[in-house]
Amino acid sequence: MSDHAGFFTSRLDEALGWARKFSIFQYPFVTACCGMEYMATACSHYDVDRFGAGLPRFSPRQADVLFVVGTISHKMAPVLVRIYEQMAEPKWVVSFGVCTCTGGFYDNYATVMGIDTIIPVDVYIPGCPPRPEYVLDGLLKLQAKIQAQHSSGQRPAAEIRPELERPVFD
Amino acid sequence: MSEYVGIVIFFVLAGTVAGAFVALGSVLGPKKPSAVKSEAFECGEVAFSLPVGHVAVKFYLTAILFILFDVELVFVYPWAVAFRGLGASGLVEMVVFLGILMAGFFYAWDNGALEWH
Amino acid sequence: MNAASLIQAVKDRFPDGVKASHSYRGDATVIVGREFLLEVARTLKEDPAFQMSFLMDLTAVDFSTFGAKRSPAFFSNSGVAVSPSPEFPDEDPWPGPPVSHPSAGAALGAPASHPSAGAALGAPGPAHFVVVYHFYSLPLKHRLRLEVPVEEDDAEVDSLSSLWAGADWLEREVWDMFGIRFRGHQNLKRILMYEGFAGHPLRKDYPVNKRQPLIGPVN
Amino acid sequence: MLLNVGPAHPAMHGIIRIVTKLDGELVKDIDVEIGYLHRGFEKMAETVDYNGVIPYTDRLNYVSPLINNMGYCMAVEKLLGISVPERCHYIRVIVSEISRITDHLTCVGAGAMELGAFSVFLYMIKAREYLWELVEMVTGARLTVSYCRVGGVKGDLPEGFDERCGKALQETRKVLVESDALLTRNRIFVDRMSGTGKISSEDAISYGITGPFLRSTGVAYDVRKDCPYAVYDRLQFDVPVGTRGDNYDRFLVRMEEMEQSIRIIEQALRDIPPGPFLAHAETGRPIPAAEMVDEGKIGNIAAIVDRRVVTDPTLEGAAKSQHPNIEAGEKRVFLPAKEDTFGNIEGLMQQFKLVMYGHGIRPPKGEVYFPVEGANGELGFYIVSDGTSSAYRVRVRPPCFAIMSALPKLLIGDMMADVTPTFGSVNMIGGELDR
Repeated sequence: MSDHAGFFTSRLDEALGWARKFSIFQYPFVTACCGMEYMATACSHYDVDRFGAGLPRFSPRQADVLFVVGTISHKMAPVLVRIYEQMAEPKWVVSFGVCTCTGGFYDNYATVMGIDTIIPVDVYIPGCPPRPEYVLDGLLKLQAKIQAQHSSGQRPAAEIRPELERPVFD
Repeated sequence: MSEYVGIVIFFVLAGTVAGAFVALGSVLGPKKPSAVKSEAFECGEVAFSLPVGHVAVKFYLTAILFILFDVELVFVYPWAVAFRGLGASGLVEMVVFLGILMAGFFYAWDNGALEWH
Repeated sequence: MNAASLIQAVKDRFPDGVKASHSYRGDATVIVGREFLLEVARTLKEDPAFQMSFLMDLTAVDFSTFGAKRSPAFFSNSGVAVSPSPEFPDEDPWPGPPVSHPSAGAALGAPASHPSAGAALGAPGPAHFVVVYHFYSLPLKHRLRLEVPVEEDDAEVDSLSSLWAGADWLEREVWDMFGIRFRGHQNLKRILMYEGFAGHPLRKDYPVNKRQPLIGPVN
Repeated sequence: MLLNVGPAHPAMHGIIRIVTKLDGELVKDIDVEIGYLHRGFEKMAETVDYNGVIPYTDRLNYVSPLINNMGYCMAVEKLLGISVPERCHYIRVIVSEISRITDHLTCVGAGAMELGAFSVFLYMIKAREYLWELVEMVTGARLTVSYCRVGGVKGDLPEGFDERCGKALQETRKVLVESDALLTRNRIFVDRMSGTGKISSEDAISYGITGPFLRSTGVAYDVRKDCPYAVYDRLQFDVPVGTRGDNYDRFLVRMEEMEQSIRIIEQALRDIPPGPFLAHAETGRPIPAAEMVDEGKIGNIAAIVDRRVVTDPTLEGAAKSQHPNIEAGEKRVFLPAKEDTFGNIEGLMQQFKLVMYGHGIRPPKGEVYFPVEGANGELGFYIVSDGTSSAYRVRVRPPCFAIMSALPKLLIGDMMADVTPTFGSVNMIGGELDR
């Protein structure tokens, strides 16, 4: 019986994964220079709409994927966490650009060194700014992840990076 | 009786499709309610005050004017469908009806009800 | 009018206000005592000879570690910071950072002594902070830089927001980044950093990556 | 009612928070809060050496990065007291004007999109793609270019740049004509834009506003005309000036400025002093570098012993002969050509002295302010140097900081819906505003 049910639920998972994968409503949390490259990716030349992810929704209630685009400073971090928590399940996070992956070359008092220290991230797109082709590749990786996900949408617990002590030099 | 079957089928179809979407969404979508999620979304900040309490009267005025002139269309549609059968008298009645309506509109316009400030 | 005549005009107008002046690389610069600032700014704005219509920029410089040897690179364990002397000989050298005169009883005409590193307390030594104003006159098309030396203990200068509305935010940023107060400013609070941030990041004694996160780990 | 048009808002370009006191739809009072993208540019500029600051300057006004590069490099050159060869001035003017056009395209396109004209946004971003391909051809990157160097530029204009530039500018003109037809006499666009966000020229000057914002109020102040730098005094272009100082005038001023920038580029391309793109053919029979390597591998030394190796002048490193066209001929400032660095000991020493930590460019002690006409106004760099290899203090005068401080004066009295077009025409760029 269980494999019969298993057959049924796995078929359902695949159908759900397929439906979610090609109808990504993205919340572009744009702050800095990567926003220009995000514009170029979303517009007609590199067209993100070919992958079904063309509709930006500026409210976390209607968005599936949170595109964190551009440097997140410590003043912006609480806003980002609040918006992430207000997003409806199932939700994913894409960290767009090296400033969101690891803080980039702004290793100073003002910048959050990587947003995965404050919210769980699914796909990292490095690059400063990443070329539109990187972004589309990142999107494909996200879609593969969505397809392979269990229908209940729960994700592996986000591994927050180990506490690494850094030399404080003036 | 027979011509109403079309309408019934139309409503049944609409109901099932809409209901299916809502049901599938609520059944299959995972739900994780949390305190922050239920708060109002105000661009990532804590909302000062929910827009409860008094609202400027201008909104109400504009809404009423809209309803007034929009609902009249409900009467124009059946008239337009049965236009052939009504002949000239139907046309005159509609012109009179719309005339009264336009008089009301010009009065409101003249009084500045449409201006915002 | 060119740099020299501009400086001369300001000097004639304020003989005791102007402490020193130079036009290094053609930028007319006048160093003014803190108590004359508002007066000088008002004349620069209203006097037909200057007509400084724009307050282009208002910033501050922390000269506390000027000329001190640089700390060795974090990857070099030799402990010696290699900083060979500048290779560009300079025919008209820059007269060094503005010298601050002890506010109590400004020594009249104190010699603009070359900035000795360890200035004795009270003796005119390089100022800890210098507030720098850049003016531009639209009709007369000339630029002037005004420098006001300020000490660390009472870092306070008159606010120019009554003369130029643009000064309001610029002064808030200098307060946020350097901790220099502006007398007469309406709401002098932080503009770039968040309220909970302790310290002023652009000071030389504030380490580059000392973080005070609102949320999340300190790394 | 107190409404929070917060940082995460599409109209606020993601990083400004406006707390508005509303009476129905009218904006009674506004409190602007910035600093959400403060990344500590001025603190980082004190930790890296003079050439290391250039990547940080790209990210100041990231819509027109080349203008920031040029501004910073010219300020350091003024501090050093060196001047750049003729051809390099022309190259700087050309790429700065291309960058200015991309800035205006993005600003006007985003402004129109926020008013619902989405197709104009798509056309303008398409035109921007053509220009970015041009910039990528010259500098190697689309946005964070780091093309300029203290004392010159990274590489000469590549071969075939003129045709590609002509084609791209023609496409841009076509898009400008289309957008002009779509927007300028469009009833909705004109009603939304004219009359909102008004500011008088006295207020603008008092706030320190410069650039298209000031020119739309009727004051013809342009740094390229008033204090000309590079070769702007030799080029003919005029400064568009508005009258009423509202959003519509700013839109017209920006559209006209794009036209002027195209004119500047064409003039500059016409009379740029000719410098050979590739190595001179007559001094030694040129052979492409790859071929030379293959010949060497199979031991055919005789075929390559007296040949002159030819490398692509831009990305693989500048060919030695045309290097002097683009650098100030100052050994203590500009990196030697790749052939010299690996060819002779002097080149290697020059490279070492410029690259090693603690060495690098060491200007004399001094302070310098150099204004440049950025896309939003006067972009000034104030540099204080203490003789070591890293700047003691680098201060950027951000043009849109002054405009943002005038935001309450622009928005109070307008309706809530007018906040979006006004904010679109302020063209606030986070990197430049919060540095």
